[in-house]
Amino acid sequence: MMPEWTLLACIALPLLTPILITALRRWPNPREAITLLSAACLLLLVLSFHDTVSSGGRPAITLAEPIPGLKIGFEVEPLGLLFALLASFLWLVTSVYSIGYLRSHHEWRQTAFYSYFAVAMGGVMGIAFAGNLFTLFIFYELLTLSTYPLVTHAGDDAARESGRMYLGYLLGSSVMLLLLALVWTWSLTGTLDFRAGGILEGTVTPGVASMLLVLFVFGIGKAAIIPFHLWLPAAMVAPTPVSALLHAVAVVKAGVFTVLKVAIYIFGIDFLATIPATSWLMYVAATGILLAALVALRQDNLKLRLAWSTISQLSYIVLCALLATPPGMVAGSMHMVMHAFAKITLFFCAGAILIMTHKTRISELNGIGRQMPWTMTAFTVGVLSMIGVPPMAGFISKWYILLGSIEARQFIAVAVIVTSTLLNVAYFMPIVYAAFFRAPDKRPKHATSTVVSEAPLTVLLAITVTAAGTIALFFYPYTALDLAIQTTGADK
Amino acid sequence: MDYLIDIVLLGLLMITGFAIVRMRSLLAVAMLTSIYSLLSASLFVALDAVDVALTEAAIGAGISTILMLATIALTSDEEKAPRHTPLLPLIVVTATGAALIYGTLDMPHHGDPDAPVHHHVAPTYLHDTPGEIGVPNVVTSVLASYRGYDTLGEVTVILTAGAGVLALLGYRTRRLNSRGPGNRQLVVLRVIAKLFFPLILLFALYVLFHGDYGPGGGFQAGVIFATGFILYALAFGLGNAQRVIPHRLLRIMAAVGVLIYAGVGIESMLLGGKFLEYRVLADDPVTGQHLGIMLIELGVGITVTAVVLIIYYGFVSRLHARDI
Amino acid sequence: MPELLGHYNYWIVIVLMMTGFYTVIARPNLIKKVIGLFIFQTSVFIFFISMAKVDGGTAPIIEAGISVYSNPLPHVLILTAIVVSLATTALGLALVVRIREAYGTINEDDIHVQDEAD
Amino acid sequence: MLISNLPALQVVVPLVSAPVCLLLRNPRHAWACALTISWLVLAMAVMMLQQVYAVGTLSYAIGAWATPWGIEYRVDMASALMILVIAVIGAVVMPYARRSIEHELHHKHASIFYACYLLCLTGLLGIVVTGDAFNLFVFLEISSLSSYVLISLGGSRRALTASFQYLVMGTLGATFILIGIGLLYMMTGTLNMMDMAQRLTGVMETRTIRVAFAFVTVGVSIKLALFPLHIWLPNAYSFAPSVVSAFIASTATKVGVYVLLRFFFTVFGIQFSFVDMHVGEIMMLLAIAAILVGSLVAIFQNNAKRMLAYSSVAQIGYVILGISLATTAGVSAGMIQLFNHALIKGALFMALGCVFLRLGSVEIRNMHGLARQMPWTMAAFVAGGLSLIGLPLTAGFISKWYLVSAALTAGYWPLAVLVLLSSLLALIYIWRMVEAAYFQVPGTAMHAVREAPVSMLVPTWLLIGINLYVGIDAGVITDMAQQAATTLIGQTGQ
Repeated sequence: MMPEWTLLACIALPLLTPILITALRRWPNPREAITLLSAACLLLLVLSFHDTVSSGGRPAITLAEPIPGLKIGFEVEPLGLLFALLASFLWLVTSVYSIGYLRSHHEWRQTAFYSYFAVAMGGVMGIAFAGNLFTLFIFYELLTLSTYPLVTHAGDDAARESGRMYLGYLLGSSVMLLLLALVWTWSLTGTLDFRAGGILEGTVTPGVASMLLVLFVFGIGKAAIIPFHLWLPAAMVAPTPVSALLHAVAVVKAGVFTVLKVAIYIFGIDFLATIPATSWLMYVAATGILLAALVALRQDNLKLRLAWSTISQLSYIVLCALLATPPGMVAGSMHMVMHAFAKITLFFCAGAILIMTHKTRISELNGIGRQMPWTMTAFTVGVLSMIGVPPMAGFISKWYILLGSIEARQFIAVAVIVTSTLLNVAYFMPIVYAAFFRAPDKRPKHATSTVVSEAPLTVLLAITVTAAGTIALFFYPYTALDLAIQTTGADK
Repeated sequence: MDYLIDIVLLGLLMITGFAIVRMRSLLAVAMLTSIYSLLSASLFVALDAVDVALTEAAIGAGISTILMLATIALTSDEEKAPRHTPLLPLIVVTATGAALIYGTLDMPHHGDPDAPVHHHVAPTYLHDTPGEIGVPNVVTSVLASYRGYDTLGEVTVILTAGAGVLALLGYRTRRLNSRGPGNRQLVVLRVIAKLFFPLILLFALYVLFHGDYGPGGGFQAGVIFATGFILYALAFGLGNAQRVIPHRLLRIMAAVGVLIYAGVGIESMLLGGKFLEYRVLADDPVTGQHLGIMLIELGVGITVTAVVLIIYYGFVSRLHARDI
Repeated sequence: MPELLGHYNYWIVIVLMMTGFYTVIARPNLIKKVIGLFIFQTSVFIFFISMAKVDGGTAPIIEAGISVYSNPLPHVLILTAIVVSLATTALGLALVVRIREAYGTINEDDIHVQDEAD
Repeated sequence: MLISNLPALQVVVPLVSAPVCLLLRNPRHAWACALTISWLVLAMAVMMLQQVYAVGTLSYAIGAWATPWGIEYRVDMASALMILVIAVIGAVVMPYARRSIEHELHHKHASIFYACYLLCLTGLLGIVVTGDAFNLFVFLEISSLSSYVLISLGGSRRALTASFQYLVMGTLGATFILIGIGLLYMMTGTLNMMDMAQRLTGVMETRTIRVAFAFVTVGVSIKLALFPLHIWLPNAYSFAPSVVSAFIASTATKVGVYVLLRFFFTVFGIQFSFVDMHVGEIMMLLAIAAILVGSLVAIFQNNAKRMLAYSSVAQIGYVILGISLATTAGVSAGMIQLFNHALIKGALFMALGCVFLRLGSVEIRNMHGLARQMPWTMAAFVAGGLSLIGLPLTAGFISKWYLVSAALTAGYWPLAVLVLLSSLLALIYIWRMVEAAYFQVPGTAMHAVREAPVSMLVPTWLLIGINLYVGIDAGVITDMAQQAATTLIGQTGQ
């Protein structure tokens, strides 16, 4: 098959899957089979690019050009491939998890759930393979819109309220700031193509470039930079698989991915380093890391604590991008992958706890490790990775981040990362401690009725895969690392 | 002398205008409006606009007044005082008026023969009409030929109004009293109406076909024609008038008049000319112009008659339907 | 006429126009509004006809021995405009009749109150 | 014969068919007549556009009288584009009209309705094609009077008051325009617009011309519902029959904008309008107010048609905003927005017409769960709504894009922010509908509601289709708009 067709198939496959899912809405098993099949196919399709890209190939295709200089087109490049690999692999795992989760939780509107989920993945693929900023923007908005029904899945007033906030923040920031930045860039340069070395250098003054950078960084609301972060806790009303894949991986990573893409291909690393706003924004990101971690410390709801932790971790990646050095970009790309595996594991575990015990609060989790040992072991793996303890994936990326910061002589960044690691320990370790070392609460009401057991098989399977992945990436990070290095053109 | 008439008429117009604003009895206001219209028609005569004067008298003072009276009869005569102090309107009006007066400061003087208006387009009409169109009345030649397309638009406007009144008021035939008002006091009116009816129609035809030579034309004729029927309806009742000229016929007439007009235009296109290029209608260009003007004046007359009657029937049939 | 009074005609016409305009926007009675429009429009007609006048001219009907005619073009325009004004008046009054039937009043303020209550 | 007389036929054909329609008493026949004519008009509009592309500006002397003595029809790119807008909307609305009119109007009014629709079409086309200032007034009155009638045919009694209010304001506007034309004629002695533009150069400095300019501007602003002269619009759009809302909302105010462009650029010229009279600054302020007020008020409406009406006030603001920049980019952005907004609003009002047909109401609170009963209609509404917000791949995005870029290029970055901010306000009011229709639990009465008939859905989706197509391939529209803007601004040099 021609690589161009493969490329189109990568976008079209998840977008067309809902048709089959809807057609099979009366037969749950074939319906779920379609989702799994589609996810597996997508993973294979994305994988098929790996050799081409690592040998320097850049399959590309242009579909239309609504306005001169604004193309709808796709191109596979290393960073995008890395993101696509990550998302498609985790989609497959999450699909497995969703089956167990939704069935044992007796969720309604499961067909709609799978359909929108697939569309959202289409959006992610579009973002990953977008050949220019305009195409990226289209799929960015598609991702927002397709995840809205997933956030409001519960259908009650609280869900609708959160949905409004979700949509308001994401569409608001993207239309007000990101779109403005797009138009501005286009009117300055006449193009929005992603080009190695950027397109802005030489056409704008540092002042305008600073304005643009501010618009981009804050406009990409999905990266959840403070103060555009409140949508993420609000989105936690969604069912757990949504929180796990979309709000720990796909959506938020789409945000930081966009930041990285803009930094590398629109501004260009060298030009970015000369812009006055870069360092200023880096301090904003650094502040965000610490503030979000402090807020996470105070959350009792497990999913909310994870969400705030995500906000904090996303700022790591933005900070890396703003270091404006090749090692910084590599560190950011690596953290995008490593954090994804750890965080999705954590969410999977939170979901498993929810369906088995109907508990959402951390203060209720005493002794849960004895009832669900497998789940909580995986949880511990995730936590250790978040903190950056070897032999977990998180160690690798944190290592690169620190290395990058030191190389860029940004010692404030170093200090922030060290502090935040301590905060990580502070907000994650108590959960693990309580789960394994505290005695379960004596609750006469429930004691007789509920006998808590381990989660369903599919759920456990998914958890195991991601936890194993977290460890495996410590020992074999090279695929990701190669792609990340190839993106920036830096030496090892 | 001219100026004296001018000033007197304008003064009267001002007095009438202020009275219209102040008066609360709508009936009186309607009559004053009619007077206002008549006064302006007189002023038009003084200003050499005889065609316009005839039209203003027929339409403004005549038909419009009848419509206002009918409306007052259908609604109410009294005007309530406004609830708000009309401060904002006063400001708006003063500002607008001041702007206009500011604008007059650079205008050519009234009656100035050197004003640009009299020097670019208009002299050509006066100069060329005898040769190109062959009618002495330049207003007719401009109306029907040089700017004949405006007149087609104007007939269309009238048709629109007719359609609008048809849609809004319709025509209530069911409860219509065919005997007409039985009041004996109407005997005098009826005798006079019988006497005048044919004369009015005759006069209308005169105005229609004499429009080339003197003041008049399709509009004036149509209105006068319709006035004849209105007089008849007043004297003998709407039912009888409707027997002479039924409502369904009016709808057809209104449409046919426009079609005649536009048809002349299309015919001239078919004959290889431009739209409304009358000179291709006959071998001789001037004859063609004559033919064209006559046909379109006929079209105008038919539509105007029909629409004025449609409007009148619409209002008055409602009045009858309510009385019974 | 003396220089100063060269525009008196227009000034009076402007006052007349504003009389009509004021009636339209200040009076809540719908019939009065239509009458206001009528006065406004008629005054504009006077304005047009005034500009057509040529001192010492006659009506623009060609006759032997006369060389100065008033300008026929504004006359033609106003003939059209008069008909437009009739159309507007007729339509406006028809609407007033229907509004009265639907609301029982032709006072704008009362109608507004009824609409608010809906 | 056809090609050489095309400019005249474009207007005469619907004009002649209107009385014919009035004579056809059977609603079906009248509809068939109006439908045929609408399609014919579209065909002619396309031919005319080709002509303009091929030979440039067309000039047609009616009655073969040379300008400036006779009336000239003059079609340049701006008029051709405008004609296309009107013709497309007419051609799409008519097939839709049959079921909607059967439902909303008494059958005895049907033929009058179609006749008035054709008259309105005639009037709008006439305004655009003509090159004569007074002829413009006449056709303006044809379109206005017929729209008063069309609006008054809406079922409720408020349709009557809406129509009356429009009549009063519209007539005031028309009379203002008439005064303006009178003053212009007084100083130039001509009524032909091109001729007028040339002869104005000598008298540009007079106070009379300044006043003429002001009166024409105010008069036209009433017609195009520029804030704060828009107060007739919300009622007129909300209470008119659905077909009329769709048709008038997407054509009438646009033609008003066109008239404004003609006077600003062709007659008075850019130097006088924008430099001497500072109309750009005034228009910009009013446009900003229109955008903010229109969008904000729309958010608080409970009636969906009224909501769209206020949104129209805001959208007209965008068009004026583009024009007020007085740059080629700005004017062409205005023209693009004009075209796209016609497509969007037409489609949205048509979708609401479908809702009204089945639901008997367009109150948002009655629409809970409607999407399940009328999936196609609501999908059309959502697609149109996204376009109104200006999300990518829709026509609305294209116009926003050009508008923002024009504002940035002209150095007005707060305007760019404003345009985007108001997109968010659009998001809020559109989302209220979406939330009600998709994410609320339907009431019991909802189960009886069926999907709208195909004859109404197909035209609605056709407009949506064009909308999406423009979003993907805007080249044709933007080319035309840019040419039109260049023509308009270029004329100023004369």
